[in-house]
Amino acid sequence: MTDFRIPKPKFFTTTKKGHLTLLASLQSISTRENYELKSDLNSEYRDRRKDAIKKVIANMTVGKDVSGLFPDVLKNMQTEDLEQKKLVYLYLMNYAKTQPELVILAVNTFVKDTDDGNPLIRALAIRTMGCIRVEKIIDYLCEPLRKCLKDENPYVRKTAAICVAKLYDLNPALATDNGFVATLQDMVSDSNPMVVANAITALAEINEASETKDIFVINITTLNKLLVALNECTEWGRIAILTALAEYRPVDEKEAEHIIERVVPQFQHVNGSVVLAGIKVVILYMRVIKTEELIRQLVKKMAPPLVTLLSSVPEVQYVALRNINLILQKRPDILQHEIRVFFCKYNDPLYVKLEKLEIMIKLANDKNVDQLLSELKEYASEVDVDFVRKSVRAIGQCAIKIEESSERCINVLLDLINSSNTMSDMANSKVNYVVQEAIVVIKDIFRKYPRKYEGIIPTLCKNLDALDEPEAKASLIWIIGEYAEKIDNANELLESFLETFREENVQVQLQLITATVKVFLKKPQKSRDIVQQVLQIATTDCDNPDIRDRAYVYWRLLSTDPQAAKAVVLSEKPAISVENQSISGPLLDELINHISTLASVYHKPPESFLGRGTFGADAV
Amino acid sequence: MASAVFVLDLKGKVLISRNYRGDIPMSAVEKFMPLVLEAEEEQQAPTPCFTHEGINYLYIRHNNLYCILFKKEDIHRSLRYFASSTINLLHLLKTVLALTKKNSNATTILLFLHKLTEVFTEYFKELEEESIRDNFVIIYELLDEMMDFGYPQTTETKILQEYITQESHKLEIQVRPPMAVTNAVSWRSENIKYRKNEVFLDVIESVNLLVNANGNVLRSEILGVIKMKCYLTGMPELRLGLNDKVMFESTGRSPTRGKAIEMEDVKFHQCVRLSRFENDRTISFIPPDGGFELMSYRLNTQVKPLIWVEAQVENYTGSRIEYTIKAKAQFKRRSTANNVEIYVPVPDDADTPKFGNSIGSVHYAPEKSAIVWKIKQFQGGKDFTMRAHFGLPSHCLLISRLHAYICPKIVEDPEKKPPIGVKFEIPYFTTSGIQVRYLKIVEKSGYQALPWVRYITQNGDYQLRMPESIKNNKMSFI
Amino acid sequence: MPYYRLKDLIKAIRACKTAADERAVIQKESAAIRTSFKEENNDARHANVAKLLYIHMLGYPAHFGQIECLKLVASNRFADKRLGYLGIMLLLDENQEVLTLVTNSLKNDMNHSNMYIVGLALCTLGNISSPEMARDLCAEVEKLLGSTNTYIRKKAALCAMRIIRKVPELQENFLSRAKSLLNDRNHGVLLTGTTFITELCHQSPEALQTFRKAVPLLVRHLKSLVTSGYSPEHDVTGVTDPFLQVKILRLLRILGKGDSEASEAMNDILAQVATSTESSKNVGNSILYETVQTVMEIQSETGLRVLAINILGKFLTNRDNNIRYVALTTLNKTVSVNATPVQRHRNIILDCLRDGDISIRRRALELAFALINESNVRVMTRELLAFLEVADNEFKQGMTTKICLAADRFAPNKRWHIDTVLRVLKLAGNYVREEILSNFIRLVVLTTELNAYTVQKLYSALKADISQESLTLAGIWVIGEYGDVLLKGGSFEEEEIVREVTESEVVDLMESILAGPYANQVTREFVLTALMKLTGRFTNSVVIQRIQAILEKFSTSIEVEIQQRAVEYSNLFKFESIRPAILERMPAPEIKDETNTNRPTDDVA
Amino acid sequence: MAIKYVLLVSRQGKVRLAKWFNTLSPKEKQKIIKEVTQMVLSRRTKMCNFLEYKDEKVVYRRYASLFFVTGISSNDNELITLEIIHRYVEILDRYFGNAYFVLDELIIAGEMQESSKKSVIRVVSQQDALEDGENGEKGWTEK
Repeated sequence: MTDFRIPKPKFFTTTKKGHLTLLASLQSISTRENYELKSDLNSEYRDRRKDAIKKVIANMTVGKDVSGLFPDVLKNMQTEDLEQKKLVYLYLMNYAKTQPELVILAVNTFVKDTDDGNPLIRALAIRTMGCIRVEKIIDYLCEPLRKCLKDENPYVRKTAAICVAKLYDLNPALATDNGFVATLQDMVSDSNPMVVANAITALAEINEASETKDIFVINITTLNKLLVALNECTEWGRIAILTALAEYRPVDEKEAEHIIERVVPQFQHVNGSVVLAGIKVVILYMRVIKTEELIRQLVKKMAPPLVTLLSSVPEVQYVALRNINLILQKRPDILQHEIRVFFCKYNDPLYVKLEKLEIMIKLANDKNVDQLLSELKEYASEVDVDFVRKSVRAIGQCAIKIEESSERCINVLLDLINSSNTMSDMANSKVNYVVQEAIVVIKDIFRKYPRKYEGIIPTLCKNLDALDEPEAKASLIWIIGEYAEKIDNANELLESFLETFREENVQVQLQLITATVKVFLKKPQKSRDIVQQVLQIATTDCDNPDIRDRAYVYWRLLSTDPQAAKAVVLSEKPAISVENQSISGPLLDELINHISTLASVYHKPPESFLGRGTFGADAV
Repeated sequence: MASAVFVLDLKGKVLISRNYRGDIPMSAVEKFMPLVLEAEEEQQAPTPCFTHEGINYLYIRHNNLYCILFKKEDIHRSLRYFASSTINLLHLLKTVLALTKKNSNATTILLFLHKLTEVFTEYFKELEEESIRDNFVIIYELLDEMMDFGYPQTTETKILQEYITQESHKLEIQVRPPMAVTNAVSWRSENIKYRKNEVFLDVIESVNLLVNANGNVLRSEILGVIKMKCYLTGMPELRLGLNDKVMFESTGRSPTRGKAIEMEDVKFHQCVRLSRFENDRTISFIPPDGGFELMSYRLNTQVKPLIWVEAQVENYTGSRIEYTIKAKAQFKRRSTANNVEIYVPVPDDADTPKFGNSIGSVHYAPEKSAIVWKIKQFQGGKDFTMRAHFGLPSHCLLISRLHAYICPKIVEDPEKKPPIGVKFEIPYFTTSGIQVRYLKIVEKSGYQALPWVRYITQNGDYQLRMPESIKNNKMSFI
Repeated sequence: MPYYRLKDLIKAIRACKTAADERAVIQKESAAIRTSFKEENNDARHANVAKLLYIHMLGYPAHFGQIECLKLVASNRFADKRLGYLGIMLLLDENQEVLTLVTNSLKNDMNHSNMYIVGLALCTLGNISSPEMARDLCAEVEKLLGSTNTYIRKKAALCAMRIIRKVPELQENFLSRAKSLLNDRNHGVLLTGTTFITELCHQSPEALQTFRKAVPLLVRHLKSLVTSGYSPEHDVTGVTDPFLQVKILRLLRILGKGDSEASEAMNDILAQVATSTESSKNVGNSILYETVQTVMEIQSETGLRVLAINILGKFLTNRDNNIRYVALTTLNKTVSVNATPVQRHRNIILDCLRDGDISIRRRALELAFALINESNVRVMTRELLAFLEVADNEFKQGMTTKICLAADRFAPNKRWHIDTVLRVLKLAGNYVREEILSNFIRLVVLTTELNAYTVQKLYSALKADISQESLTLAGIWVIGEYGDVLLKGGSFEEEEIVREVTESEVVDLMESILAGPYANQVTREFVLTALMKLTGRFTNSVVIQRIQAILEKFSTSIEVEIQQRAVEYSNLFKFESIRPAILERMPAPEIKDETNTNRPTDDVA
Repeated sequence: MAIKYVLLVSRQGKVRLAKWFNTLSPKEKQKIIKEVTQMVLSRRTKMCNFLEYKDEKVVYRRYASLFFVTGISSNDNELITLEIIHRYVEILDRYFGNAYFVLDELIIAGEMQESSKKSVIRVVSQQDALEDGENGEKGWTEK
């Protein structure tokens, strides 16, 4: 017998009479459970109390509200049992804000713990106090913090250093007035590398939050301290130091060179973030360096570690690829022989594949283009729609970038169009998007190499009916307008759009207007009517102000001076340039400043994705 | 820095979380899954970092397969993972996620998240929903110790285990922070004692290969690692000598035997003094106790692919598919590859497998949608052939027959085309010719310790793309 | 090869620790099943299909079992047929050609002597019938509608419903049989019969006319349900057959709509249901809810309508969110007919905007918009703008549209109107539909007296924020068109700060938009035309040369429209005599017919 | 008025039953399961049992660790749909067998076919008995 039964006992509880009881999930714990916990927390037996605390935390973990037990949990704070203490602290951090009045009761124990014989407890206490973001407790934090900053044990000191940043975040004035920030500045010279690293971390954060931005200024002495600590501290500490170094502007070429020398060994670190932080320092300092030979050497040194980042976990590969993308725009020569490294593997996550494509295009040159094309062709027959589209587009970009390859690229694109068409005939399937994508890039190839590949126009026009994506439609319409003299039925092709003009996408409408005007200027007899109609619709039926503007400009032009209109509209256009596709100079420079951060991943300046999301023109 | 860290299950439910900075609403995590799904919906691959309403989401996906992939032990299994991840979300064990409000260092956060899963795995053997639930106390402790105010702190499992353990609480004496936590040598504790001082060195080279469908090698690269197991007393100073070309060139000497090799990029364990290496290519270090990976290196060399595989596929649409696979060992006769496994992808819905092979064993592994051809010992210079035959589901036949007069249009999506994968191990052999020239051990107590060295070459990410199948449209009725 | 029994398979799958293990178990099992199918193993087929259906439920492919299900159905054993039909319903749908092979089996089984086998065939047809099948088996179903067996009759009625949904012209075949269904004494048949007739009436006016005659009969049925005492077979917490009641109420609604005679005939029973149904439990409320909707749609008496609105008022104050939700939904439907009684609940409705439950928020929002009128437009807009600031993103586009449309309709004056739309653009400029932007620009152009005010407002808005696309576009266009007006005084006061403004600063603004991180093709298009128009509004030749240089820079743009504009505009400088005329102020757009532009075209969501 | 689909989903998001009454491609079904489950699982207790999804409504209810989820048209009666779900649950609670077979006796083409609980249980049991009888006579091993 088939068994699709739902195991009964697991899901339903039945009362004695056989009635079904429905169990609802509980967002807060039941009264009974609450009562039991309360009594256990106040039990005379140590084990029972501890078990109860664990249950409270377990409830907290699954998202139930146990804030009601605050006073009872608090009573268990004073204990020799480290595990219990940690749990109570954890509870405090979570619920302090809900019971600000009661937190005060914890202060005594905290202060006492910062005096404990065991450094682990001293550090734990100061770390936790900093995390209790309640106004009332801050005042009590200052004395213990002062003590801990001078603690003999580096574990306590490194924890206290971070605590200063916590305090500053809550109350900047208090942190400054009590001299904590100054102490932090002294701690950059601490004998212990971990303390140095945390002091730098804290200072960098405070500096960023400060209004004056003068909290953390590197000078000759601190610079040397940093360079010494760099080789001694943990991977995370190294990142902090390297990030601080990247902010520093070397006084001259010599100093830059000196620091670079100390930074370059970090390229060998196993932690990819250390490597990227090192690369960032070197790239930024290269702005100061004028010796061509040195720059050449440095560029050479950066390539292998960048390539090695691609053997990292996929998420880090992604960040690395986004950064390599930026670095390549700054230093196009850096990975010129490494294009194969970026070939896509079957098991690459899609987000990695897409980034690799971008980079392959940036690295394409006349020597590797053949191989690249055969790869791209392979990708264009894959399953992921997005990947296929971008691969087709990349083929077009190859053609635009490398003149020698343009013919081969066009042939590959034609192959794709033809094979997609045969497949569509057979299957009526969606492979059509390959054709649409191909038409979009072919339009760009036409604009790069005018009059070179016009022979294929009839093949393209055959697809006009099948296009349903605005960009592809707009592209083909542009081709029809631009080459109207070569297309016998150009006016008819455009006429077919008249009826649907109002429903078309704005970009299609814009191209229709321009194409119609071009056809009219080239073949006035055949197309007087449609140009009239199109301009009429665009100026009266359309609400879009931009479309109206365009149509009025043409209208006025045609009615004032048709000869001038010809000269204005039909003039030869310069070949398009690929440089316009990449990030603008100033933005690129800013993003290079942010290597390895989110800004470098998004390719957007930090202001654009932080805060409330507003971004004023004055900020540009 | 990170504002908060979450561990989520595959549906996006929070298993455990830690709020480090209190500057974001913890409810922001509820937006995470819908945003990821939305991205998938729009045919865009959800990326590991994205931003939404001022909050940045950085996450990694962790499951058993992922671990395997990056330890490079079982390439094919991980391939399968991607090959058939039509309902991929179901196959992710869990997500570790960090949120931040600032323009934080993305690389650091993502690596930290990986480190977190690594530490959890080393602590609990398996990182499962259950292990997280059962160990929530210790996980909270680790989260507290490994990150402070959103900045990574101590992430070395060995050191953490010295003062964060379930057992430590049972002792009456309280644990203290080990010196190593803050020392310049943050990876080794003092007072380590061994009766017998020994060091084992494994030089393992993994060959990454990518071959296109026409049989052209697109990429071949060697990733080497030197793994060590150190059982040494005290605080020993070690120095490792390799036949490193750059070192010989810089010192003007030449290698005593064999040739020197040129490493493209070297990465060291944090115990190695990087500046020293930069200066004179000396690899000097105080090792951690026990096993660790001392260094890794990369070589871009056009070596002949060690195991070469050619496939010929004949597809009789709607009835059967036939494979002819040729494998060739392209290395010297005196070497032998052990435990060779060749994975040939077949359609997901293949059935009734039949094989013909002269050597080794062949079986159909439906869970990988592949044929697995295992050859225990594959001597250099030899080549072998295997044939396989599969049936395809009868409905295809029926449908195509029906289509002939009912509906001439078949909706056919392009197929996924996974590559052939190969696993192998060749002992006593390195492709690059790397050699350990010496390992000097100096400790103030002055003991003697002998290093043991082993060499091995194995497959890394080894992919040969499948050729187009020969379509045979002859209709054969049942 | 491991041949699991279904139970073993389930056990094995449940034992899997990771999704990857689960997948491996299933793929191995699937392969074994495929091979067993190939071997035509008749004894194993039932077990294999059962496993396969389980595998299918877990989300793995099982298409290769389709044919096997057909084979099961052809078997003589009931167990095989039962599983086979289940498999067909799970693995096939009307779009698959294989389904045509099922028709014959269905036909045979519909004539089977065992009622359960007939039932299986009917159930399958009812759930997945294609139009072709509907045609082929129509006669069969018609015959079964007259079966003496209630079990078969009730199923046949729903099959008939599916058939006419797929092929409406087949309904004639069923009309006479359908009438008799309403006289059935069996609740199941009555229930499915009512459902079927509802569909018939829905589809054809003729059927509607025919069944209006059945109103008294339906009223009697309903009355007996409402007044009958406890009947154990159909009782749900004290209410007799709520499922049937709801179905009858719905059919009455269709029959009473637009027909005073029919409405009149059901008036009393509706009043009775509305007053006597117990409202403390969900069952009762589900009937009340249906009743209210019927009352609102038919031509009911005023007293009855008041009763209905009162029920909704009571619903609105209910603590149960389900009840509040349906109240908001229903009020939405009534508000278009008569808003006044709903206005009374305005505050509760506005409160619901802040409810923690998105379902409630969504309904409340829709209702809030429906309540806006001349007298409350200021206060309602203020509330809604406040909500817009914190609203979920998915709400924003609908909200911006509706706020602007409400402003169009009820604005007390032009200044308020412009301020309101500006505020919308600032708060949610990335969630504004194209026509709202066009409407705004038309408003600006037509309100000449406020041109200076508007262009200044937009100028300083862009200085503060260029991340809101529609705000940016509006600003670019208005500055381009009225650049001369903006500069007229050389400075203006904005929130007590005096802002200097010069020609070159305006160009700075445009350039920073182009260089900013939010620039896209559309903004670039707007900027190029705006800059060109400014050459006709500005006088400083240095500034004009600067503009010319910017335009030239884009003449190699990869974006085809941008390149075209840049080249054309640059060329235009060669014809200085005609350039000013071509760039003159653009003619004002025509004011459109109310119905064209002011109709809300989108839901809030 | 019609139910478009019935889903039974565990608290962990695993599908235990899926029945579709309108014709959708496997891809669309997967998408609905994924998205609707996601939405339903993230709801809190006090919230109403209705969700809006595309142009449809989702009516769901939780019973212990199982979610019963249905999709209905936007003008359907949400409250009675809850009662239909509850009716289904009640029958499953009484009858220990194939959940699909029960559903097929309760709903056809998205519409309820029987309002008597007893009657549904009776016909399902009788069919089970029919199967058992066959198995006996043929010595069917699997049960």
